Amino acid sequence: MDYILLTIVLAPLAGSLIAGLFRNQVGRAGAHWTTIIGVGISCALSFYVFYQYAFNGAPVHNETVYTWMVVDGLRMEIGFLVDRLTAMMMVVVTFVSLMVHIYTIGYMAHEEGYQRFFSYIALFTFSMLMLVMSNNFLQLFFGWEAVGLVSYLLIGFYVKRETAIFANLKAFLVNRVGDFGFILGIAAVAMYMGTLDYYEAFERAPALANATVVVWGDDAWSLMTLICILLFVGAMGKSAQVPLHVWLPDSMEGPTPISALIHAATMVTAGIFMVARMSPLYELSETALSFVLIIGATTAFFMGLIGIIQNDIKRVVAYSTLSQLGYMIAALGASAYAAGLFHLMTHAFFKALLFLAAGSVIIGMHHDQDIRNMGGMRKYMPITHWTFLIGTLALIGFPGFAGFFSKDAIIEAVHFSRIFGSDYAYWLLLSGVFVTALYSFRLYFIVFHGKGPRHFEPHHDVHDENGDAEAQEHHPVHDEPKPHESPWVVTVPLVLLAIPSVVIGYLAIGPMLFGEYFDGTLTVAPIHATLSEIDFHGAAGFILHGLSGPAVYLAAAGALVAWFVYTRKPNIATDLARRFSWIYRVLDSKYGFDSFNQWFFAGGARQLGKVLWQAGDRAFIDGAVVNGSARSVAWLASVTRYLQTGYLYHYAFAIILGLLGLLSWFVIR
Amino acid sequence: MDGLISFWEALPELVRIMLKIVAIMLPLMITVAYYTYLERKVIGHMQVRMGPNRVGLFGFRLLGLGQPIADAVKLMFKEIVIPSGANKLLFLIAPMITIAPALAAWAVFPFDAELVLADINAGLLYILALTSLGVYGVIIAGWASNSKYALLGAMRSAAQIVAYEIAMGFALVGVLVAAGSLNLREIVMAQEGSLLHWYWLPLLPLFLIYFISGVAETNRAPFDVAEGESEIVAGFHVEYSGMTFAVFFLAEYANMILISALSALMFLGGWLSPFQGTPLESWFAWVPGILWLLLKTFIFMFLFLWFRATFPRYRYDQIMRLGWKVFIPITIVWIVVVGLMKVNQAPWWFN
Amino acid sequence: MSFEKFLFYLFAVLLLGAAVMVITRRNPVHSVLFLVLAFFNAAGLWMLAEAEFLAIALVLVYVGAVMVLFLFVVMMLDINVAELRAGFVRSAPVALVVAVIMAAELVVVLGPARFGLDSYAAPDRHPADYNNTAELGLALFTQHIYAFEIAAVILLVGIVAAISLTLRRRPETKYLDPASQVGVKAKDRLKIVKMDPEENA
Amino acid sequence: MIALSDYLIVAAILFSISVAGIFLNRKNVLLLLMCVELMLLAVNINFIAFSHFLSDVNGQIFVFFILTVAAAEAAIGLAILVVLFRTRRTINVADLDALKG
Repeated sequence: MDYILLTIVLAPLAGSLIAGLFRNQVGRAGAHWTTIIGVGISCALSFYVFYQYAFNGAPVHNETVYTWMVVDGLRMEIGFLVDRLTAMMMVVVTFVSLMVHIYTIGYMAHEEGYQRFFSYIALFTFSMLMLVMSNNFLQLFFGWEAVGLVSYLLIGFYVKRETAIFANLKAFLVNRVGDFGFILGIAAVAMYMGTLDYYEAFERAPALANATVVVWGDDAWSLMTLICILLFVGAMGKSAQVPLHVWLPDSMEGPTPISALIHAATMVTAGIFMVARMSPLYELSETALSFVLIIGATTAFFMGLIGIIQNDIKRVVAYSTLSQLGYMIAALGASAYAAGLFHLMTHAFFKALLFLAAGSVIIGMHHDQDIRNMGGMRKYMPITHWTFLIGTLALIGFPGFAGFFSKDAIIEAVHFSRIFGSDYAYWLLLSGVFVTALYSFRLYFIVFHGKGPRHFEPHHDVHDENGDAEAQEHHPVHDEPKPHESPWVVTVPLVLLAIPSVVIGYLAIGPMLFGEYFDGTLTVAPIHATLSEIDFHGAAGFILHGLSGPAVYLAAAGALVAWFVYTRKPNIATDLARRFSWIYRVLDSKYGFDSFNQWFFAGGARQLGKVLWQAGDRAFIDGAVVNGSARSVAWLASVTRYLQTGYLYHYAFAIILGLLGLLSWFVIR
Repeated sequence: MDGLISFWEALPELVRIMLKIVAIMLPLMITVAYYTYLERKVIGHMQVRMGPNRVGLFGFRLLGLGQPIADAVKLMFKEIVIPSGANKLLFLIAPMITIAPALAAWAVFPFDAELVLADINAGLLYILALTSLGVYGVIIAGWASNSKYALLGAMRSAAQIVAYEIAMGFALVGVLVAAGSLNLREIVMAQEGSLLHWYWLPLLPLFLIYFISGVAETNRAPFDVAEGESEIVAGFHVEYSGMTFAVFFLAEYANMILISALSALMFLGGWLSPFQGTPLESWFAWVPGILWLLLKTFIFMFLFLWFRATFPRYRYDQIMRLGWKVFIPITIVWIVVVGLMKVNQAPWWFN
Repeated sequence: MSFEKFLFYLFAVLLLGAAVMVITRRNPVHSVLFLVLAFFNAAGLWMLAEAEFLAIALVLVYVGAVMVLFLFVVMMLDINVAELRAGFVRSAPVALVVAVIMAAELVVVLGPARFGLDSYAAPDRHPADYNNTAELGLALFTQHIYAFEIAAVILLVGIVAAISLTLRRRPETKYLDPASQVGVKAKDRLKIVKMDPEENA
Repeated sequence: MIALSDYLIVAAILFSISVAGIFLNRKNVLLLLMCVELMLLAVNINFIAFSHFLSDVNGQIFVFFILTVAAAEAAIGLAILVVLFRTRRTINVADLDALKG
């Protein structure tokens, strides 16, 4: 087992290193073949591991591979903890990653930095596997930061595009905020539990359930709450929860495969995975759970709203991702960890599918991403159209599709939750279903229905608006006036992802949510056991049960409204936008998070920097320390130079008088 | 005889020491005086002329044996001219400083196995220290004369003396290594055995260097550039006259005798009979040791005169070169050789 | 007062008197000569303290070598004595005060109260066959051999430094090389060149 | 009998005289060097006296090394002095102030 796990982790790393360090030697084909083989091996072995755990009931594997150092009893190690949760994550990560690898061959066919890209995504796969397979906080943090690094590198993949640079900088900075909380949380764990190992920490946690700690002032905080919220701050950064979500929409500056892999399917779910993994800790703090629940629900609804008015195809999907992540977080807050993870899995498939399909559309549109220029694409790109539709249906929760099971389970679980904020969350989540359907079908109808795509000329303007003069270089000549279906390397992953998007929910809901799949992995306190209150009589019964709930009808309503507004009467949308312009403005400015950040944090930082620059650097360091020390040395020298007369006898006198003084002291004493 | 001894015993120690000193000094001064006479005679004969033969004693010509006394009387009655601007005290002290070490060195000199004024342990060291003082007289005389010739002569002389003193000292170090003692008496005893046990053979380079350095030390020809009359008239004592000059003169000859005697002591076995270890030894057993010593000393004294008569004067830079670049390196090398011989008990001197 | 004590006081008084003369003489040559005198008397004191070897070595090294060097330098350098004496009278009171205070304090510290005969009895005289040189040599070449070797190196460095400091190459000096003069051959002086007779134009 | 303190007092007075000498002859490097030699002599007298009264030959060893080093020091010092005079035509300490700040 050890070797299998090591191979799973190291195969992508090897591929990455070969493609990255020897990119000139291996060439483009070499790069994608090495990485795909690496990730393919990893994927195949992951499926094997998953099979062992899910069906053969293999025991939990928790072993240390390498001890880095032992500091005052604190062991810093590299080790693997593999159970069913990990196995599921491994399968999701490697499978989506493999799909994206294949897809990338087509998507990036004409791009520069082809090898670099493959090196990055293989490195990402390695990092993500390290994250999910870790058995201790240190390795978790390593993986956490490594995926962040790769994310940063890939958002800024188009290094010559200014917006990409800003976007990756933003992602990096916002993640720093989250990671600061995260490392504080880890530090708290290490400090109070004296270990970095998961299981040891979990064993010691209950004893500390009522422990308090004084952070500042005189207020005693519950230790577990503090730890959980600090760790969750990390999750908020990585999983883009309000108010640390602002980086995710901008991360769409990266190539589309990245949006699919990192910013939809895997990395952003690291927070969910982490919280689920830490469920034994979270169950000890109701406050933390409430915090998680409220943050998740807020994200789920309000980020969905923004999606309605976005015109960039990838941004719509990105806001959808934010919203769906909010659902998952809310599920965690309601102690329905299984539901959150279930949604994580289904979402990984259908959101990756949506992103890749959107990417396919973008390929068809010759890298124009503005949906106002699109329309009627179903005629030109049938496979893309159908897979996109499947993804959309899965997303809005069409009964029987993957998203239906997971989302309904979440809503039901939150509905049954009794912790603080659960009512607020329930209503927001329920409304979110309508919003989800609305923006999803808006996108679908605008892109695939209606009049044919507008002429290609305008997209230059759009790109120029984005500050992208470079994109033209890749498509200087439009010898094909009409979009066409993407190559097979693009469509095959779409089809392969579409299949689980449809069926995975039906197949997996039984064992994962209500079965024994997560037994022993997730810890749910009895009073928080919301999932168990849902009547479950098989997947089919769940569909029937869902039909009796409001969610399905809200989704249908959303889809209908979208159909009516965006295919029948397009002017309604503009009318509404004009009439409720303040709402539109609020949404268009994304609730002002960016401008607030810009004003408060960036401006504040600039002000602070200015103050520090003026007072600290120029006045204190330059003035007092640097020039001041020089001046004071000069002054001191101008005084002491009178001591250095250059006359030998003056020194001799000084020595003699000193001797006399010492002698006198010796005598008088 | 017994009365004499008891009288001697009855004298205070200080008086006894004084008498001993007189017993050494008186013959020495006479020797010095007649050494000057001998020099003139020997050189005269070497240059095929008569030398002094007019001044006799008590009305008899006697080969001019009265010459030294006449010279002394003449010098004693001459005026002592003190140059203007000269430092009078130093000017007068300088000759005394010059002659004092030459006489004081005899204090530790063993004339026989028993006949020694002060049998001190560090006798060799004492002699080294005293000979190193001779230079002061020269320097002070040159400086106190307030004369350029005198000062330049003094500087030449002093530099030369210092240079050769080192070579001399190293040569004596070789002797003391060989003998294993600083006591002069023990040094002689260490040479016992035969003529071939004397240190002239194992320390041959040191022996030659010691004697040549001695010639240079005493500013004698061919190293007499300090008073090279063709260059700087009479050197450091150009301003001296009368008795002060006489003292310098005496000092020079006393020093020559001292060097000769020391050479005899350290390299030719001192008072040891040259027939030791041969069948002839018993034949000459009646000869007192001091006679052998005087004989050996006389050989060296004669060499001084012989050198003067035969060698042309060295140039000053050649003198310095010889001292620093030839003698000192040779002595250092030979000290090492002597050390090795001593450690390995080289036959036949050291086993 | 025993003879020994008389000698001690004689040497001590002469030593101190000579030292005073050293520092007060107008002419540096006199200072050097008085310094020589001081060294002689110090050597006498050392003799009294049964340090015969060092007493003689002091005379040999200092009087015989170092002070000769001093005399050389003093005599050879064209020193303006008056200039160097400037401020002598003015600083005399200060010097006197400092010296007196220092001497008084040192005497208080080192005086008979602490180091008198009561505290340190005079050691027995060594027997006549005692060899100070041998004892010193024994200690020097066994216990202190490394220090001895280091001292040797220091002296070597001193020689090299002094020579290299004062060595001057004087190209204008017309130095003769007798060896090459003697070794010269006739053909070095005269060179016979064969050449064709000049042709008539 | 001569006491240890007698030696020490002689040395102390000698030392004080040389200190006064440094004050008096501050312009003359030669005299300064001589005063330093006098100081060393005072120190050596102390060593010899203690060596004698404590019957410990190590004091004399010290003197031996001090003599050695002082000889080297004097040689180099005088060499420097000669070079100095050659270049500056003076040994007045007051004129040797090239290092003055």
